[in-house]
Amino acid sequence: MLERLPYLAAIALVGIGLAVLVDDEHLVKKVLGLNVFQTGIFLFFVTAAAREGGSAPNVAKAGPYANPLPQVLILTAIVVGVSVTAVALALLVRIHAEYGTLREDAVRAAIEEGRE
Amino acid sequence: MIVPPAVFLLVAAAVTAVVPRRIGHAAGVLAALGALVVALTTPLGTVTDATLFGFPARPVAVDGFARVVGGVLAFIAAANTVYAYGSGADRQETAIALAYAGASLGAVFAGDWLTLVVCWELMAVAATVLVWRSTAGRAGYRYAVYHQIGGALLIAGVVAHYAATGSFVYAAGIATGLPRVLATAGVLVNVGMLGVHVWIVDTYPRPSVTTSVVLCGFTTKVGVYTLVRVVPGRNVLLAYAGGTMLLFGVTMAILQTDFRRLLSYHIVSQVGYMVAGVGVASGLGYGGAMAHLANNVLYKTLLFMIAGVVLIETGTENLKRLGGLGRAMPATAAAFAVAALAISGIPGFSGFVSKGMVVDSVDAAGLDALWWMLLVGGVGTVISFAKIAYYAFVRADQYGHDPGRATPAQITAMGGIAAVVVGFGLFPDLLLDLLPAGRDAAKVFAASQFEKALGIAAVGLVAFAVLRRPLKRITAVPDLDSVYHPAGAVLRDSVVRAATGVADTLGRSRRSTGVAIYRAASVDVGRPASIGRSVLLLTLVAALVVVFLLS
Amino acid sequence: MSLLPVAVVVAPAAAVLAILYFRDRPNVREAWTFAAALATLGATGWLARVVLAGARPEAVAGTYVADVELSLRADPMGAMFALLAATLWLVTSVYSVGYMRGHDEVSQGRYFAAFAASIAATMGVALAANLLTLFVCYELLTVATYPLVVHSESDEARAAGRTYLLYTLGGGVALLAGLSLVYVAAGTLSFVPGGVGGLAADPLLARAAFGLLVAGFGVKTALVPLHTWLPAAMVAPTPVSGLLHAVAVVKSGAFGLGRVVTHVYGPETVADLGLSLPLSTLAAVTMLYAGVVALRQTRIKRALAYSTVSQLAYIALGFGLAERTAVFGALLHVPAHAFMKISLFFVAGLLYVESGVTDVDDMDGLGRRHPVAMAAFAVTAAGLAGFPLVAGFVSKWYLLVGSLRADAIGFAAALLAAGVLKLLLFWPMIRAAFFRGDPLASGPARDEAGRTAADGGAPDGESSASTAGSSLSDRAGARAWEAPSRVWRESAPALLVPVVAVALGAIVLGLVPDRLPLFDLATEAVAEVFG
Amino acid sequence: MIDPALLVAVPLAGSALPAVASRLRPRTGWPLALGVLLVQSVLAVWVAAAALAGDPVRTQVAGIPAPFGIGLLVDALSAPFVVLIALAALAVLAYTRRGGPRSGAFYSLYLLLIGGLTGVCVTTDVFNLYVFLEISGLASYGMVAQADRGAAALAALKYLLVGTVGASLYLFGVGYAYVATGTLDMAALRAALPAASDPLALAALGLMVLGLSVKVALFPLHTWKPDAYEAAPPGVAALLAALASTVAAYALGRLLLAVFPGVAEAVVDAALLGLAAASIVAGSLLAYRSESVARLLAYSSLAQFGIVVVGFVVATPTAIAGSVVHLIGHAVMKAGSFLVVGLLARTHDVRTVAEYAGLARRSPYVSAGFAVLALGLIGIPPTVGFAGKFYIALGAIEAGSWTAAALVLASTLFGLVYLGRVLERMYVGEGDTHAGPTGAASPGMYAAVAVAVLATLALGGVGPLVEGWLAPVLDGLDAGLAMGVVP
Repeated sequence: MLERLPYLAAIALVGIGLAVLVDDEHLVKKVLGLNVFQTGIFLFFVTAAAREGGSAPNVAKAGPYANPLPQVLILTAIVVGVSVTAVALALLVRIHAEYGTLREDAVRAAIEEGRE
Repeated sequence: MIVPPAVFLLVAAAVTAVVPRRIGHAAGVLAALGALVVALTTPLGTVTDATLFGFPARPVAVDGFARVVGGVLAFIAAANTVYAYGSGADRQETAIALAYAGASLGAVFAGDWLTLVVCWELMAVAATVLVWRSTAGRAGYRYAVYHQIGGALLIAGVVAHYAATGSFVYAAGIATGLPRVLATAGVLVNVGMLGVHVWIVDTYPRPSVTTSVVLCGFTTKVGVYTLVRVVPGRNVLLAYAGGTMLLFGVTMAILQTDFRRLLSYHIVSQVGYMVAGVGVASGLGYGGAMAHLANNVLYKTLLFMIAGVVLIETGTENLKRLGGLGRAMPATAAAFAVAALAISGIPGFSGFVSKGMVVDSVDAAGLDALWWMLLVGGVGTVISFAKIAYYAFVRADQYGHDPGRATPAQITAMGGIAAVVVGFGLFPDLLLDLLPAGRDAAKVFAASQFEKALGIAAVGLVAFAVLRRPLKRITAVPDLDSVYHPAGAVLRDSVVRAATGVADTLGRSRRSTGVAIYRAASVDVGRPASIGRSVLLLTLVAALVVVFLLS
Repeated sequence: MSLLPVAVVVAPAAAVLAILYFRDRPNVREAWTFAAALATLGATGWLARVVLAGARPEAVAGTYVADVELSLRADPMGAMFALLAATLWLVTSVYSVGYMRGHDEVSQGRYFAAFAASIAATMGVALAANLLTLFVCYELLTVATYPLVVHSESDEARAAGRTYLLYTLGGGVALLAGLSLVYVAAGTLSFVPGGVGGLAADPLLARAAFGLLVAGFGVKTALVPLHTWLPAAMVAPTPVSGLLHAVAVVKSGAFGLGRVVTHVYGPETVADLGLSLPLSTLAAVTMLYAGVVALRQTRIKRALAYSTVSQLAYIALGFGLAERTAVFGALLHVPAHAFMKISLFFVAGLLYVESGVTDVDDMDGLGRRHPVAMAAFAVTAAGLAGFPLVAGFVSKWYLLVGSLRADAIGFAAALLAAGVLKLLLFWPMIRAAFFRGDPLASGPARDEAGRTAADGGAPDGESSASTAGSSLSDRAGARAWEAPSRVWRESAPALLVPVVAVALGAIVLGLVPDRLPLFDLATEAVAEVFG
Repeated sequence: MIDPALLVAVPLAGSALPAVASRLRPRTGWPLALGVLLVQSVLAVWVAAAALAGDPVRTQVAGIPAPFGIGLLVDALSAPFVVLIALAALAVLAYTRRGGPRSGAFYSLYLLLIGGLTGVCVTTDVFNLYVFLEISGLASYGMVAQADRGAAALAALKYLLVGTVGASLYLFGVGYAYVATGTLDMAALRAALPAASDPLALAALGLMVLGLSVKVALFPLHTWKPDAYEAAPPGVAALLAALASTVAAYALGRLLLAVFPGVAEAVVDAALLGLAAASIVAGSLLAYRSESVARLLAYSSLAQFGIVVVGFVVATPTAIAGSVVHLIGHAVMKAGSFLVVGLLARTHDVRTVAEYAGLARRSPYVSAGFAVLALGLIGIPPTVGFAGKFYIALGAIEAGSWTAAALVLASTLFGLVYLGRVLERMYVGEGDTHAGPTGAASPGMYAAVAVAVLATLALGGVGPLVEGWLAPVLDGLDAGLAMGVVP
């Protein structure tokens, strides 16, 4: 059971992230939700790489090693995630400058108003 | 290779339509006489083979029957043109009449079914146009419908014949079975068989007088002639149908008070004689039928001409409102006398000979009941013409008519026909020698014929004397058309309504389906889905996929 | 590889560009139309000669999709259709000029361009060497004719245009599905006289494909219940209705149907698969249904449209019977109906332009105002009803013979009944035009003396007087008939000359059809298919 | 022989140039981007020609062999897309000289996008695919936001959030695949997967397909698309319409064909067919109800990609060829349509269907171009739109998938309904609510439209060619070999 815990945590993080994405009107929180969601996935990968009694994959040390490949991949994914977050935040800044609010419903209302 | 007689008339028709009236009519007469000459001089057995619409055909084939019928029709076309000239017909009408006659001659001299059908339909068209030109109301329309239906049946029969035999050229009639049934039915429409005879009495009394004159001679007679081609051989049913036509036509004729309508019923009755002869199908029967056909064309046309003159000069053709014409219009009265005696079968006039031949052929065939029917029919004929004679010519005028005389051209036309009627009556060999059959068996001037004829005449006259008063009280007599025409209208309207109703319903259902789809499409369009909703949808689908795949 | 078929298609196509370029200079523009029409006719005539001499010129543009080539090939059937379309295009061009100018129509440049494009597409349909090429041209024809349908840009026209596109492109979808099935089943889409063979291997598939193809071509052939676009499309200018809806568009559908029966499935396969009866029945139902519905139309053009629906079913019936003579009749009915119907439409348009008449009820007395045009109308209407010596009789005759040879007496009866329905439709119009509202028509009073019942009743003495009067008025009126005719004053020559030309064409087709190349081509086509 | 890595490296490396250079000297972004893209185009054509002429062109980055190293491959399936990306980028670039945003950053994003998309096309590694997907995604989020209007920022954010969730789901799937097989190389995965038909493989398949479906924008995962396309600058909308979903659909097809065939085929096929059907129907209906033409075109993409997916689901050689043809054709036509929309918005200030009324009179040539593109989208022969649909329908019939065939064929009518609406407005009837021209357009803008229109017509007969190219690859597929494995 214990070794499954990280998987459950991953699922939980994914769920929490999605819930925030779906339910919260605040755009910043949506971005945060996205981050939580992604973190859940990263956790999943890293967990998959873990190995009972394994150590860091340092060739100088003796095995067994944790699988290094997922870790490398997640490193890349984290970079991607950070970039995405950066772009998202940039967009948020622009939205705030334009509409003075970061609530999606308010922004939409403003856009609708502008159209009419 | 001969010039088909029809061509004379068709060319004349085209000419008459455009040249001045007098020249046109003259051309018409000349053309008709030319056709007559060709018809009479062309050797029997002459045929012309050609290709029609890609089919081998025989547009012209001269045999005995064709010669007689064609000759008499050509002659009558000439007389009609003269009469039309004298009765104020315009050149257009005469042109169409010539075309009509031309088509009839084409049908008579046709040597194959395809040519026949072509001419048959042309006759229908020409006659329809003639009727329309001077008939208001829907009678002309009905005329067209009757003939289109008849034509369609004939076409069906002919085509079926071709499908069965692979040839259109005349051989031994239409192939038996369905083709013959169809073709016979089609021809009988034109013949005016009892039951479909209504178009005759519906149409012929209505148009202008010249049109009636033209119409009365051709369509039914070509029908009878064609019947011989379609159903060769003895056909008792047909013979009795002829007898029935005779009795029915005569009875209805007696009850009429309208001059031309009375004559129209007599077309039915006279055609009955011919059909009886065709049904008997002996040499005598055919000979009698054809001879009667020729004679009937002559005197029936003459009668319509007389009715026309009377109508033009007095302004009415209601027998109850006529009188004294015998003195006022002597030439016309004389012509009437000839025609009436001829149709009544009085010796010395043409009807006597041919009617006798038909009656004898029936006797020889042993059809006793039919024989009696023919005799009774003869009596009826006498009664109805006695009626006309009495009311229009004999009794004194009570209505102050001041009729003028017939025009010279009218008199010429009537006189010419009357002369032929008398000629054929006195010298029947003139006619009978032309016929291929029946001459030998005909006992033309046998004593028995005289007895019968005179007996019939006597009975008829007595009967008229007795019946005159009762007949006065009878006014309009309904015929089958009082059922057909309303029924036809109801049928047409209901079919049209039903069909368009189906279309309307389909259209409505299509529209409502369209509206429903449109409404369905308008869900979820008003404003773009929010981010939350988008992700929710995505999550739901993901959940579905996971559940679906892992279960 | 021959350039001749290409030339036939390219000539009108090239005209499209020229016409568009000169769209604002009417005379130059129309000169291009005529030049292209003449060139097309010349090329087509030459093509017909070559084909009759036994050659089958072919042009391949390369593989298009799958293993199917985009290619043209002139065979007798195609050459016949092409020749017909080219002939009538020339006539219609003259008429169009008269109509469009006489009526001051808008967007004439677009009109003539779309017209030429439609002809180009029709030529493609005619000369297509395989089902796919035919389909491509068939779709292009739809697109090319759309501007013509919506020409007036009124709401009604737009609605009609939508209906038109939905129906015809919907038909195109069915067609595409059908040809895909054929391709899968037979491995080829080429036209082979007598059928490609191998289709009967999977009867279910073959039947489904046939159904789809019939539905696809049936839309343009206006088989019930796919016909409603045709009456709706009558909002188009009359020359359009004439050429496109009596000739190019609808005949493309009928032609396609013929190709399917004779060159894809082959008559034998059609019969073996039991497809003949359903198609023929559908055609017969269409024939009668449209004939009946036509009776209730109040617009002349709509009535003509329904009559077209009915007439096209003749052709469909002929192909459906898949019998030698019937197919020949169907082929012959293509030009026959084209000449007759275009003549009727031309007259309808002439009446509209010159007298403003669009309704059947307003035709009273038109025969006096437009004697020549109405005579043409009467003659060709009689032809449609199946009267001899006009084109319709001959083809109908062959159809009748064919249906009886196929032992299908019921269909023969349907053909004849349809003829009677045509009569019910046209006779009142002709009668009204010539014999009503006309002071010289004799005896109008006879039945109008309060005796409407007299329509069915017996005449009595009351009304006799007027008959005599009629005769007298004949005499008086004779003078008017003698008056100089106003033949050449009844309408603009650009309208009347085409009317006379096509009506004469219909008569020639009815008198001596076997002297015409169309007849020879049809004979050849049938010989090719049936061996 | 050229290294396919260059195809990715050139635009990615080049993407730094405009941003930097335009700091130093304004207005240098466009020429630089043009230069990079010209090089890219030459490379793409060269590589593609080599791939199509003979064997696939492949490389291992840094020489590490599969299954550990990163493999790049240009074969007959990817070659057309590599070329398409390069050429479409060039054409749209011509358009953006005047029409699009002109900042240096924009051109950097532009090149980044091209690099990312090319990467998606050439990689043989499912994780790399994720990375390239996200690179192109990031670039496109940024580009959508380049429009002046504030709405663009929200649309971009929505695009970003939904797109990232989709990509993350894909990544999740990649994780499962790795757990199941221990490899990320496509060929190796293919070899390992049939043995591992356990829940892990199924989850991997489901999540990867789902993630890509978001990028393809199948209904109901499409919601980012209309907003983004409507809000984006016209050039961007055209580029995205041409490439973004197209490349995602290519990736989806590649996965289905090269990695997952045989894994829960019936279920996946049914599910994808359902999604495709929903896309075709719903996309058409939504398009029909759209007032904005750009939005209408975006919804139309739902329907069109539905058709493409049908082709990949049917997966006979004919159908696959059809999907490829349709992807290319759709890219050309849809990009062209968006270019026209942008052009007309600029020259006549019209954006909605109602405002398009009577445009054919005021702007006949552009309208005619749009008409051709629209007819292509509907699927009228002889345009390329017809060819793709025909192949897919033919393939579906060959495979006996009657539903699929009916769907594809019926989509023509749906297309008629929503595009016919626009065409009718443009061509029939007046409605001159807007006065004369309001802005000028550059020759480059017209040229780009003209290229799209001509390509729509010229590509009509490309079918047999594509079929021929794909035949060797698909033969290998039939023989049970992983795609991209040179036997």
